Amino acid sequence: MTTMTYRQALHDTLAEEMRRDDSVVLIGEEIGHFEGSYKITAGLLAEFGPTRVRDTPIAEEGFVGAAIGAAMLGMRPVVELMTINFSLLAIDQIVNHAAKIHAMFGGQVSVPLVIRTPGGGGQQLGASHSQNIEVYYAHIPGLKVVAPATPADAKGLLTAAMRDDDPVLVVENLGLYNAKGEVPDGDHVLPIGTAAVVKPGTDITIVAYSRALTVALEVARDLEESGVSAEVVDLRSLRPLDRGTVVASVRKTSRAVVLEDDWLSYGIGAEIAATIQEGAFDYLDAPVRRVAAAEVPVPYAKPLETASLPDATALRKVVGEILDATAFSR
Amino acid sequence: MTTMTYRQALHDTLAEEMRRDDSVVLIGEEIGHFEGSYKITAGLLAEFGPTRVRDTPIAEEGFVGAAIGAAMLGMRPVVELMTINFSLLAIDQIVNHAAKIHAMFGGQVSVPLVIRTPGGGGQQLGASHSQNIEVYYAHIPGLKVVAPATPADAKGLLTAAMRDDDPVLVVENLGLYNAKGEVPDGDHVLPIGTAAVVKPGTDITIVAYSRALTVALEVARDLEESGVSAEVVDLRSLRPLDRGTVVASVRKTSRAVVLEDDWLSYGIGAEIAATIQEGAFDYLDAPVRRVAAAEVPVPYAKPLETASLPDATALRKVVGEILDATAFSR
Amino acid sequence: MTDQTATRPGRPRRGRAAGAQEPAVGEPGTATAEPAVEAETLVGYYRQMSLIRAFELRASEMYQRARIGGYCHLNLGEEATVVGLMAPLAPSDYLFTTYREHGYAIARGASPGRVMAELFGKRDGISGGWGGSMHLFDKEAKLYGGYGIVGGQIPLATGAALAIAQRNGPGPDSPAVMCLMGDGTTNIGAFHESLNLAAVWHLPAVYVVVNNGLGMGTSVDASSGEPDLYKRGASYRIPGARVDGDDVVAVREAAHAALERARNEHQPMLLEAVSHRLRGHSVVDPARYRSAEDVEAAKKADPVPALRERLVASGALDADAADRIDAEAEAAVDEAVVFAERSPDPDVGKLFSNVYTTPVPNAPHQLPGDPLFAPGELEEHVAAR
Amino acid sequence: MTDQTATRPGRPRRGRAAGAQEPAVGEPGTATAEPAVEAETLVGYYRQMSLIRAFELRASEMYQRARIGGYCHLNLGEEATVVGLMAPLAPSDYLFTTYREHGYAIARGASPGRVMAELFGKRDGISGGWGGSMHLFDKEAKLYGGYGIVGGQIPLATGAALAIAQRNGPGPDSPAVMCLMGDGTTNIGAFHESLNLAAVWHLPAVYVVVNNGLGMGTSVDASSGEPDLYKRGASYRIPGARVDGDDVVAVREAAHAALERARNEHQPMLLEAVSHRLRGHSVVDPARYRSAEDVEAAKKADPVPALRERLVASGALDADAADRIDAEAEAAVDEAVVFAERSPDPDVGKLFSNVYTTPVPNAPHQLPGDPLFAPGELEEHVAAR
Ligand SMILES: Cc1ncc(C[n+]2csc(CCOP(=O)(O)OP(=O)(O)O)c2C)c(N)n1
Ligand SMILES: Cc1ncc(C[n+]2csc(CCOP(=O)(O)OP(=O)(O)O)c2C)c(N)n1
Ligand SMILES: [Mg+2]
Ligand SMILES: [Mg+2]
Repeated sequence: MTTMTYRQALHDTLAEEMRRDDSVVLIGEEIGHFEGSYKITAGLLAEFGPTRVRDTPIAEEGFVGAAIGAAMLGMRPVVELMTINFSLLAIDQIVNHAAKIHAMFGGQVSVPLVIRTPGGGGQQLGASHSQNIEVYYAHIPGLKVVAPATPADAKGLLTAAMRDDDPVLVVENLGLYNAKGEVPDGDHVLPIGTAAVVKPGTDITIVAYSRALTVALEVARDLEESGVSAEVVDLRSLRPLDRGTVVASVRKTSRAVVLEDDWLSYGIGAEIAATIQEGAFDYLDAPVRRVAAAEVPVPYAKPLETASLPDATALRKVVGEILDATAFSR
Repeated sequence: MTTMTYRQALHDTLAEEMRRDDSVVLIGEEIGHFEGSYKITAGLLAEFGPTRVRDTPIAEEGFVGAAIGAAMLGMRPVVELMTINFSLLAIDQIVNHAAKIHAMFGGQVSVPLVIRTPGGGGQQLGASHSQNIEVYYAHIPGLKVVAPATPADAKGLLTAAMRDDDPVLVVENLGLYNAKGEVPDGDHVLPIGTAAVVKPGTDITIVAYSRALTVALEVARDLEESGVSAEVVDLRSLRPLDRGTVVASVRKTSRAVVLEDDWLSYGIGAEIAATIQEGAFDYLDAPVRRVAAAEVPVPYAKPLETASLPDATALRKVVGEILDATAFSR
Repeated sequence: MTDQTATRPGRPRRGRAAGAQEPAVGEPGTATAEPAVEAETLVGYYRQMSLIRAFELRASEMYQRARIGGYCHLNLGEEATVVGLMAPLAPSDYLFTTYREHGYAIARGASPGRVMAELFGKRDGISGGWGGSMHLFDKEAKLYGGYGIVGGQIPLATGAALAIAQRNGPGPDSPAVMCLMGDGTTNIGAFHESLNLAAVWHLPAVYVVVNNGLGMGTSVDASSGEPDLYKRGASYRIPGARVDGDDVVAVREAAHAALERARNEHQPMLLEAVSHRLRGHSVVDPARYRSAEDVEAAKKADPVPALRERLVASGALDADAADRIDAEAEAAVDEAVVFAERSPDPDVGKLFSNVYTTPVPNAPHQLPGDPLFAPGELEEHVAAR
Repeated sequence: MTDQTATRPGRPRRGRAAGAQEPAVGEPGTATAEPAVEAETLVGYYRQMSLIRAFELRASEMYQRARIGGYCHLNLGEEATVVGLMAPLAPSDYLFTTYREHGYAIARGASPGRVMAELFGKRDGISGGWGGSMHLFDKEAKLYGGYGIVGGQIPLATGAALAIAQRNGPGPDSPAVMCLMGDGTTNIGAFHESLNLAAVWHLPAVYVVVNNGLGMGTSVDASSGEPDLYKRGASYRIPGARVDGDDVVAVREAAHAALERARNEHQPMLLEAVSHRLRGHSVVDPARYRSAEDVEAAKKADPVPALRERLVASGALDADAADRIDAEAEAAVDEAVVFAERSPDPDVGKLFSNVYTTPVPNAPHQLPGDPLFAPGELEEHVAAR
């Protein structure tokens, strides 16, 4: 184990896999010369040269599509999209092409492509730069979507994504790049499609992923001190979704809340709540609640932005309401 | 009341509003000279001329964005996107611009824009041409999204959309264009943001929208004959979502199923199920079920396509399962 | 711009009058007496064109008879362009096409039976019945897909060229990529982004605009600020050439030159073939928006009878031999239909087999109406924890 | 291409050597003695440039002091381009900009205080605190927004020009639209689609590429197949011109010509202003990737001291007067900061007021953690049925 940042874990994983497999190429805006908007790729141009670390013009549809085409010929491109907001410029290539090519052509060709991109609000970047629209990709058959919440998972899931023969979207988070944690040395691969119980508990299940997991764990620790045993489930993978792990947890705790950074209506949490009520109907003591962003274009001004985004306080409040509604005695 | 097709209702509404308000302009591919891919705009070029019925080059991002810009200056553009699949080429303009411009600039300017576009599978159009991705737009604050299921609603909701000062997406459906129904004469405006109980009932609530409503009503009629009183709720508006009408229905019936043409995971039905379990928790006798498309890129071959899409048989089966699970005696 | 090997365009164009640079090089394919070896080759081209013609007419008929569903776009009128483009393409080269592609698949060597079976949505279809008319794919023939999203194929083809450049240096052995698109498609963003990438990355890609004069019902003049489409590489310093798409040899020569350059120099090229669409945009389009003259002009330019007449006139073929070729084409298409009819439906039990290449846990497999959890599944899960 | 009123570019370019057509018209702004009226105007320009310089330096400082959040991109080095572009823009014209836009807002007449307040996220900010540095909007000044998505403003500006064309015939009274973009932005699809629309629809739009040589860290040569960016209108027959962006008068003249053409003929134009970025891409970028020469060249070309020197040399301004102008700029910026500091935060209670213009039932209004239904809401609903 080595303690490092989420950024470093991503960086090292890219470097490791590039050393291991020379069909891996990195493609994206400002990833080489500039060393990456968020410096994930710092130093890689120097080590691997400009054909394996390709700076692109500003042309998301073009270079994402080019990465798909290169993948169809057996390259293993890893694309960096500067933020998930800009993925909307390339979504036709991702959804109408990368996700469909294997099936639409009867299984003749694969698209071993990784797209890495950070979501995340709370940085005062304004409405068009603060979105968490991972649900767009999670909805699409043919894609795989993971959202690591810790440095160790960043390594484990990015490695899995890079070794997978299908298009995988790796949703990172601006608010996590500097987060530190222990990372296993050597090969570390987490299976895409599995969630994890990251903190066991008996009284309530908190479901989260990506940055929200950090908040969920913080609240769970506080709850522990006040005599509430919260189980925290990290989804890790949004497609495929590991419904079983979530439902099994709620069958045990009888209470559930989802913490998510995206907008409430039609967000990730909607699917989680729908799943839980179907899979744990007879076990639930109260409705599944969702703590999500207010449904406004994210404002720039700090007080407005703060008011619109979910946080530990909101989660604590909702946990309290669920416990009260179920007459939980603390 | 006049009986007409859904296509005719859309056509007449466009013509009516264009006569009423000369700031209305139609913009889209093949809407003029070709008279529309699905002939909604047939004859309008002849009546209104080429500046009010603008054929465009194939450039979805460009002409949708241009419509937004024109709307910012007070025009009232109605864009036709040939199918919702192609909206992915323009989604950056819709989500990152149209939806945000009013809020992001502090309320100084509005975007009175309508985008009309059909979804719909089941026409053997293959994976990239058969999607129902309305959830992409329903998720976005700043947009309004309606999905009329009948000719009358097509008129009522398109009229409302064209008189609204915000960007409104009108989701039509390839499978509905030839559907006939009675349409109120004269002014007919349905409020955006409201659902409707289109068939009252007491035993189970079927929630649907767009083409699926037709199937829901067919099944409800059959159920009636076998002694089951199904209430059918047409969502009509996906954003804002009229949660109250849905929940009130389920509080009465205690059972609910959603029929939707999109993919199951993270689809429209997820939000409906999440809403019902929160709003009618103590009233529900069984989990809310969803009948949705199989999670595969939609195949071309008819038997595969049919297997992948939801239909009356699947809905009937699920209604039966819910009734059985709740010991409903027929 | 250099490398302009264009010949006369097929019809008068706004661009001509506007002071555009005129193409430099001569007009191949206008001679009336064919040298022996070329004659044989030409007969071969005629055979291919006749086969494509017969195939497309039959496809139209089969569509009317509801054997084919969805959208169906034909190469009728474009046969000389199709065959001329495919002739110089090496087996190691990659082809990316649009949804208007039956002819390309056949000219590239796919069996008409497997193409027809795909249109019928059958198991032996070239894409296993998953793609249909718009989505033909044949890995062996390096036909890397027909695509239904206008412009969607252009970034993909560019990426294929990137993969080649990543592995091969330029030279006679380097594969190249040919990317087809329609005239209307040059107006979409993906065209711009892709050609620019090909230029700055020095990719072995030949972008071919099959200019049939129409994008559905819209003319080139109405849709393109620069209607001389071969000049639209200027924004990327990509040389352009225009060729008469009704002249199979001219098309072949132009494509050959572009492919050689792509191979030997790893530089992209933009080739415009001026062609015609004999019928509607797709089989269900009656094309009422077309003027009588336009339709007449297209008929007049029809490259299939034109090549036949030329071959007969030059003595390369007598009328009987020509009839025989046409009859063989018909027979091949008869056979294709029989093959397609007899091929079984795809296996509904394999509905989920093509979603992913690498299996992962929890991949969804519910059919519509299935519960989220199979009976017992959750209990197992709880027990396993 | 016609209408090339370009002057020397600011730096040697690959394009120069490659046989590109050289711009035709002379080199305004190189004279050393100014006619009296022009001198006064020039002093006015200097006043604006000095104000923008002071504002941007202060913005950078305020960012370091955490008074400003998010991304913050400065016009440092581009002041002559900014002021030259804004000078001929009529009050009835519309301006669409990028996220690098403080200077434009100020030159267009917005008060520095309201711009600074926006950067501070305050209620009196030009966008009410909702937009921040990247999203300035001033309806009165017809500054129709700064946009953070690269290229996102280009279709919007095109649509504004469409609205104008829909309402006004061409002529001296027609408004025009100016759409700004960076050099790197010419590579994105929206550029292509929009310029093509402007061409086929004959729109009164002037597209201006502010070529500061870099898109973040990427050079024009590395990103653009045709690095002579003003030539990229060729794909649409849109004439292009290049101008020395360090020369405020040259920029003004070129912009004036383009705007007049847009107004009088309802025809688009592509104008490239060759400029410099003095610092990093945004205030947090140390720009380590830049070569010492590049940084040196940018410094040398700095248009603010250059204009000052020129005015002092020509006698239009003495050093004291120049100092006074700079001091006034500082004072104005001091005032702007005070104004911004004193302005209240936006009202959190109005979080939902800007989502829609037309109110509709059931618009969501939950804060994070709120239940879906307010207490009693559902009961009311059931009762109402
Ligand atoms: C992005 C997108 N927009 C619109 C369409 C609908 N569409 C299909 S073909 C076509 C016209 C294409 O014209 P052209 O490029 O000239 O090719 P042709 O059909 O003439 O071969 C259009 C608009 C589409 N498939 N994809
Ligand atoms: C679609 C999109 N892709 C990427 C970015 C990130 N980005 C912001 S500015 C920029 C560089 C733009 O360069 P240029 O057009 O030259 O303008 P400049 O910043 O030099 O003024 C990039 C890549 C973005 N905002 N939007
Ligand atoms: Mg065409
Ligand atoms: Mg720049």
